[in-house]
Amino acid sequence: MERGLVAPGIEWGDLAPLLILLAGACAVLLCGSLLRGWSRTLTTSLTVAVSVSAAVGGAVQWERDSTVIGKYLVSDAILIDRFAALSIVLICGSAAVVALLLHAHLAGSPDDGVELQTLLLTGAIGGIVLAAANDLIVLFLGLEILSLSLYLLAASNRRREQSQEAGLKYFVLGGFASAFLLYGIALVYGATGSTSLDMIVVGLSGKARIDGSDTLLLVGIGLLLVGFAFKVSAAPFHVWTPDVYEGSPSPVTAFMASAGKVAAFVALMRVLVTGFERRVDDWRPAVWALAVAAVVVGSLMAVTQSNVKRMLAYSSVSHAGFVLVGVEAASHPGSDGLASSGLYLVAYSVLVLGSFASVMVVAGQEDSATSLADFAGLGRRRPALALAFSTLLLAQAGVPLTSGFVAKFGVIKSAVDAKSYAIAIIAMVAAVVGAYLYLRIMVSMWLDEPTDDSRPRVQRAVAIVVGLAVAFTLLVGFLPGWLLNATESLAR
Amino acid sequence: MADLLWLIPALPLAGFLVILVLGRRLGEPGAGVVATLATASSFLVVAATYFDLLGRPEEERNLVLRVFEWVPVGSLKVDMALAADPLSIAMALFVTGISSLIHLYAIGYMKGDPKFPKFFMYLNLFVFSMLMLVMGENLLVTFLGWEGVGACSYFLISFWHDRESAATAGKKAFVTNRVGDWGMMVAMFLAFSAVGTLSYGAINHAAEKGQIAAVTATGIALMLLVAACGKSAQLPLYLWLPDAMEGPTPVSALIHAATMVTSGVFLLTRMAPVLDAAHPWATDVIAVVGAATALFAATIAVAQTDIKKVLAYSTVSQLGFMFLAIGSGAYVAAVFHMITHAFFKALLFLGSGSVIHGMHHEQDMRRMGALRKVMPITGFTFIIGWLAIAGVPPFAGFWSKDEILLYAFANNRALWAVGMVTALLTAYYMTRQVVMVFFGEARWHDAAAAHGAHGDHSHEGEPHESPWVMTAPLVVLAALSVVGGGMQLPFSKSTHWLEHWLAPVVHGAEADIKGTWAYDNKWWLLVLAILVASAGIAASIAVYSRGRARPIEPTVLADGWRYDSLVSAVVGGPGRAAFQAVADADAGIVDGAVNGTGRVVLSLSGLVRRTQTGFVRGYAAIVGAGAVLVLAWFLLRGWT
Amino acid sequence: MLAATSAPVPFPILTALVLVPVIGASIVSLMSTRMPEQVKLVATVVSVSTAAMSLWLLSSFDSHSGGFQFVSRHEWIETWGISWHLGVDGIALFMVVLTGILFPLVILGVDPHHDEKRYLAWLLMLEAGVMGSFLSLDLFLFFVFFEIVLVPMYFLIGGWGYDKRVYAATKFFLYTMLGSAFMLVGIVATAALASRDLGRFTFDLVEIAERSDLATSTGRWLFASFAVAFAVKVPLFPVHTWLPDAHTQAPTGGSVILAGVLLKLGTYGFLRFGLYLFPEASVWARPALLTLAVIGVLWGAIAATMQRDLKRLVAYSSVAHLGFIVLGTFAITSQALTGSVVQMVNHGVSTGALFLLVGMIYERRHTREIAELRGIQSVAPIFAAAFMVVMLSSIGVPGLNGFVGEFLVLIGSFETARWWTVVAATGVILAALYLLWAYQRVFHGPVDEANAGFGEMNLREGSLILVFIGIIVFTGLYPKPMLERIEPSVGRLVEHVESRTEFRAPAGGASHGGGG
Amino acid sequence: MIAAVVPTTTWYLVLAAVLFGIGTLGVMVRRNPLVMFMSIELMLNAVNLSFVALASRLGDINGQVVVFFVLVVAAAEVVVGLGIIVSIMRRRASVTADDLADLRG
Repeated sequence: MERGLVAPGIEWGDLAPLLILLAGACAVLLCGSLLRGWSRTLTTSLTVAVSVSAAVGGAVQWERDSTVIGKYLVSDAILIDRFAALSIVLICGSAAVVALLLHAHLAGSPDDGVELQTLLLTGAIGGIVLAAANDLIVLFLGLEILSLSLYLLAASNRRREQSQEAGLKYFVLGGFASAFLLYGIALVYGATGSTSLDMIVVGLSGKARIDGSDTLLLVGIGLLLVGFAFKVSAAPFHVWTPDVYEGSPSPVTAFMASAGKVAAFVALMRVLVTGFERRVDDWRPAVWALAVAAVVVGSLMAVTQSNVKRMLAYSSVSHAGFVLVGVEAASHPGSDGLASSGLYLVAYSVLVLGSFASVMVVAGQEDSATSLADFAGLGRRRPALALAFSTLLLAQAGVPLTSGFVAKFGVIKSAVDAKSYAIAIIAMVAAVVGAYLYLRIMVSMWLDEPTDDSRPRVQRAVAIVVGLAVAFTLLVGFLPGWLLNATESLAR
Repeated sequence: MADLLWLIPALPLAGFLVILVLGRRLGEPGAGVVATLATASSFLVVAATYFDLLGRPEEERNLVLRVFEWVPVGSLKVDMALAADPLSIAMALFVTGISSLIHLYAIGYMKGDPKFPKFFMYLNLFVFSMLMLVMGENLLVTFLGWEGVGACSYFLISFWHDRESAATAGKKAFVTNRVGDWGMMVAMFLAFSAVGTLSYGAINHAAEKGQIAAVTATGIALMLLVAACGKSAQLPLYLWLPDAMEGPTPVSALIHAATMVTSGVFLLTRMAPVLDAAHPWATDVIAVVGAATALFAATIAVAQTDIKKVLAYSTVSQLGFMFLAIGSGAYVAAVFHMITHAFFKALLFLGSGSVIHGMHHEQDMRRMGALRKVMPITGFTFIIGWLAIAGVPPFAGFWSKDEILLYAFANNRALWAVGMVTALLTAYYMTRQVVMVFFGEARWHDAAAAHGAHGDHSHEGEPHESPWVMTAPLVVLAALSVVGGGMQLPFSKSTHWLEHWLAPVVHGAEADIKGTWAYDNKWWLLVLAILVASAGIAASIAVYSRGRARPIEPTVLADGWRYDSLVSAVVGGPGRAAFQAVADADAGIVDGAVNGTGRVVLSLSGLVRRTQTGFVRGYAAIVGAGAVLVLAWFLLRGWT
Repeated sequence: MLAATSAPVPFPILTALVLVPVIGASIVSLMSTRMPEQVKLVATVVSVSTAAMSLWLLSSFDSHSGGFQFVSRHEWIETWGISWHLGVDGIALFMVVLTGILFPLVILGVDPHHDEKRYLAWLLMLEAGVMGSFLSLDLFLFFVFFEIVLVPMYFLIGGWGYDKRVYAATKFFLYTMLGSAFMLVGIVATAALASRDLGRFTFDLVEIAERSDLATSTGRWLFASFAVAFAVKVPLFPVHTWLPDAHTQAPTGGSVILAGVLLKLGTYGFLRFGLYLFPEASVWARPALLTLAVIGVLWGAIAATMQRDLKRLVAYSSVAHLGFIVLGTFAITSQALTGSVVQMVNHGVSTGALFLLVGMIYERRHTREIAELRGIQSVAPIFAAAFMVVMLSSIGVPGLNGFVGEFLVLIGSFETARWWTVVAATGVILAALYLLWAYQRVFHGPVDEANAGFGEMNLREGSLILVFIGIIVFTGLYPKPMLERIEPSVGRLVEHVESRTEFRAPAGGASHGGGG
Repeated sequence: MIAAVVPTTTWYLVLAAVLFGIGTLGVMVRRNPLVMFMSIELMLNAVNLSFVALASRLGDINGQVVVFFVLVVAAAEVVVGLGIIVSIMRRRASVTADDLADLRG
């Protein structure tokens, strides 16, 4: 202590994914802006390469960390455990995919996508930090890095005013929400005397209640919950989701819905389930309410939409609700709720990536043709695409033999194991209501007469993405064993 | 012999199949010939069986042939089995016999009908079913025949299905019979749950051993009564029979006079031991139903102008007599009357058919008259039938009816009185018919003219005698109607031939009523019956032939006490409305709830959507509100 | 011993029954649209071979054992204790055979008019799903099939149906899905709670049913969650209203399959996952379910009487018939249960044939309005005759298949549910009423010019219907081969229930025999 | 004679809470994106205040260090936020947040 400030030891090796991404971001930015004749293709391929290698790094850490305890880095500011490793893989994977989508998205526009790809990578960095943070402040920083990139990405389509509107809305509300989060951090800090999760656990372990500042702690938890709920877009903090999802460029939406959600959820689980394990009884009912609100509101509001992007936005709300059902289950002793939530996140991110990729194709050059009518007769115009999209939709609806069903089943299973029957039933019923929306999309694709016989252009990049998504969906649907074994280890 | 029993139903069935497959090729009269031969040969087999049984000691007169296991499930073992005992053989004899005659007759009657082969196909199928009915070893096989004859009667009533009236009549017959079938089913269920089997032998044995609780037996008896009321057209289910006259006349003769309609009586006789095991009031109910129906139908017959409708109502009335007999424990008498009735009623129907045929499908008796000159054979035979049914000795009907009345008197004098009145009316309306059709002055010239006006049958309207294929059966049946009574004569024990024959299965000998006043004075009753019959005849002649008094034919009788119209009013009015109400409830309430839920969800969704104003500050407000809620909860936790 | 009684056979026939259609479907969907007849050929070959396998199953089925035969069991998702566990007993056997026979008939006999390739692909998918549901001995597996069936059916109705097809298809999908939502929770809960007794987490039906014993109240809740799903599927009054819409709007082939096999998933579910899995709860719920069943019998019949659309009429008649089946199921006597199974098959055959005939009428007249049709018997006697036979079997005239099942159900139910049976039996009267009335209006009466051109049955249609009539007559006259295969399994089921509850099914007469 | 009132940490916390509340209200009620944005800054600073206060109460340096992070983040937000707003301004002259309600429902 009297030796004053000691620089924390930094395990560069373990930070590899982050560093790769960081370096990659800089590289993309520099090459893009300095080198002559640096083409969009090169930008994209570089981004993809970077993200993929980062993902590989994550995978390696996953494998190495079979002892599921995790590894503390940078003086316990960051914890790379299986959850973190999983989110690294997911986030970077999603980044790679979105890079491809962005490439397709920018086809024909002067923009060479340097800024977008850069922001994508920084966003990925933020996501990873958020997911791996073991200290609330680091968590906040990660959140902000992610959010700031997303704000810009959302507003990035200068040709569409809606894109800018989405950017602004997301920005204002996002800042608003992170203020809550930060305030929560402050109060928790005040109550426990530290911002490090481990310290907090220690601080809470001894006594049931912290004399004097217990209320401080509880309110802090509450504010944190609000902040997270906003990020994962759980009702009633979902209000931004439909507008932003609809307004943003489809690839960006895909990134938000996959990487953004994953990071936020992992952080949420880390803080609540690990950090405030001692206070489960305090936050469980709140999470319960949020979960129910999310599944109900999400499905309910989706059914009357007429814009597919918006529909998917609302459905993402109800999916968030399902993950929260898993979290609620996790709050009961000896539950595998975390595992099923993780499983759900994996399944859902892939689904949503594929779905938005399909939407992107139909949306066309201006990225604006996303109304239900624009999908009419897709089954005739682009049978393969329509079939793939239908598969993804059915999966989201939770039809068996798809990853979506396995995920739902897992969550419901955890809830039932934890004896939270009510929430399980509510969620399933809501899912039925929600199914109506997927049916509507399929009806317009297969049963409605096409308004025009234009066959939307399917670029190779997108085709690959959709194909992979469908393959994964069915693979997990038929043989979920391996994924289950993997995620099982998440529940410590 | 037993192993040949299957031939009895198999032959008509074969006939049916043959005509089914190559009916068109057979054409006319081929199909008719095949059918007739099939039935006739079946008759021969029955006859052979009869003599075979005759050659055995009484207690061995019960052959059973198990063709195959039909419905074996757990404790329920039902075989497709045929039984040849005195009762079933007696039934089979007259069924096949009369059927053969009617088949022959139909060859002539259906001459030139485009669907000639189909007609005989149905007839053979009917005979097959009827034989299954009477020869079934257990209730289920009987039920097979029971429904079979019902279906055939449906086909044959609506044989000329492009006539709406015929189609409706057929449907009416089937549905009404279905009510009876319900009764029979429930009776079977009761029997099974009480005895654990459906075979007649076992059930009746148990009943005689008193192993069936009286209440159960009563239940079975009443359910059987419901069944019988359906098939045998008793109150309140008789409605379908008069309408059934829409069918070709041979059908009316065979199905709706001689055979099918008697199967209710047969069933009750079959299950006689169970009836005896029931509370006594059960049989009284049967007797009352019978008597009531007899009188009711007779009154209606008085005012009918359609030659077939008269016979139809008289059939209902005569069936009532048989039920009266059953209810009075006179099973033998019931069977006796069933057989004689089969003879003379078939004769009368065929006669009327011959008349209709000769009159070019004219059925209104008011357009007939003095026909005995133009169609002597028909006239002569018809008159014999008339004497038989009117209860004039020594014709068949007299003996059987008298025996029934004897038992009725012994059992319940009120019912006997009803029976006597009915007998009077029977004599009256039958005489009326004979007079209107065969005597008086010929009214058929204007009939023909009227027809000319109608346009159909534009050829000469002269009535003519029917061909031999039609008259020959008439003659045979007439002969039977004369001597038929001989099978059971009241003079001495030895002359109760039918009774002796049926003894092993059907008891109910005169011995039962020994000692009653009726038994001691049965001769007086006999004389009284003769007087009543002649009174009826005389009155009728006075009215319709001599014109001494104006005929009493109130319209209320003409349309059957408006019972039919009342029922159809109820069914077509409130009944239909109720059904419609259910259908509407299904669409409105039950399904409405479903669609309503959907609508509610949608409107809710629309409502919640309102919150999505698009204004950032609005969203901020919602987030803020949510935050307040969450914080409120945690503060609450903080307090406590 | 209690569980799978027969050793696995070398050739995994049951797995094949499920997979062959799947493979067929994929082949069909991969083929080119430009060669329709080859596509049709493939579909036919696949479905026929499936039928052949199901018949082989029928012939080589050991009719003396009531246990599960041809069992094939492979771990699928160990983590959750889920296995690919297929087996067939006397109850499932005939469902499988029915499925196997109906599909080729539909594929051969009904012409979808457009997009035949996709139509056939969906049809084969459907067959696989149905087969799977009937064969599964694993709760999870069953649910998967039970649910997956919705998708092909949804597309069949929506894609090849009539004018209100989307509405009907969506209603069908959501309604059924809502039912299974509860069942899913129930399934998981069952496995979770049973795992306490079994010591391991498994979805294996036989294991749970035979070895676990759930607390009474728990069992009842779980049963309820299953019952909802099955009640909707059957469909039981008052959750039946998706059926008329689905039936009326579905293409002929769809209706045949829907009535023939899909509805049976519900009744079969009640037998296999109601009585077998929750004996106590089933006995407890008897009064309610019996009452609903009887109401269904009458309600369906009455509603059918007043229908103006011939197809809708047949649909409502299904509601009535299925009511009989449920009545028999919850009467829990060997006769009634056997009757239920027989009736499942019969209803599939008779109603399936009726839908085919109605479809033929529609092909000719492009209307199903009863009021539009008249006097057809005069112009098409053979057609009318075929309709008549099928109709009589549906009415339940002895000598035809319909009677055997109905009679067994009623006589069996009378033992344990006397008054319900007496009331239900009146449904027999109503059945005659609505069918004969419809028949009269459609086939009888003088033919008007609109119907004068009504074409007589052609060879293809004739031979198709002839198959049905053959089954109808044979089953009606000689049901023994069927009964003797069903009965052992049913007997086992009854014992299973009795061994776990106070309930006792009187053996006919024994209870009252000699009663004074 | 009035006793000197010594401000305790709680006072600062309350003040911070009040500021935070004001900021929240600002976001909720104001139409001008810039002002909304300033309100958010106010909220962040309120949090900063409470951090400092709590840090001093706990006698722990971390809390005060945090403030710097927050300031940096806030600054970053300024850049991003202004960027977006400017790019919108480019399209239309005077812009209130309510004019951007194309996405709704």
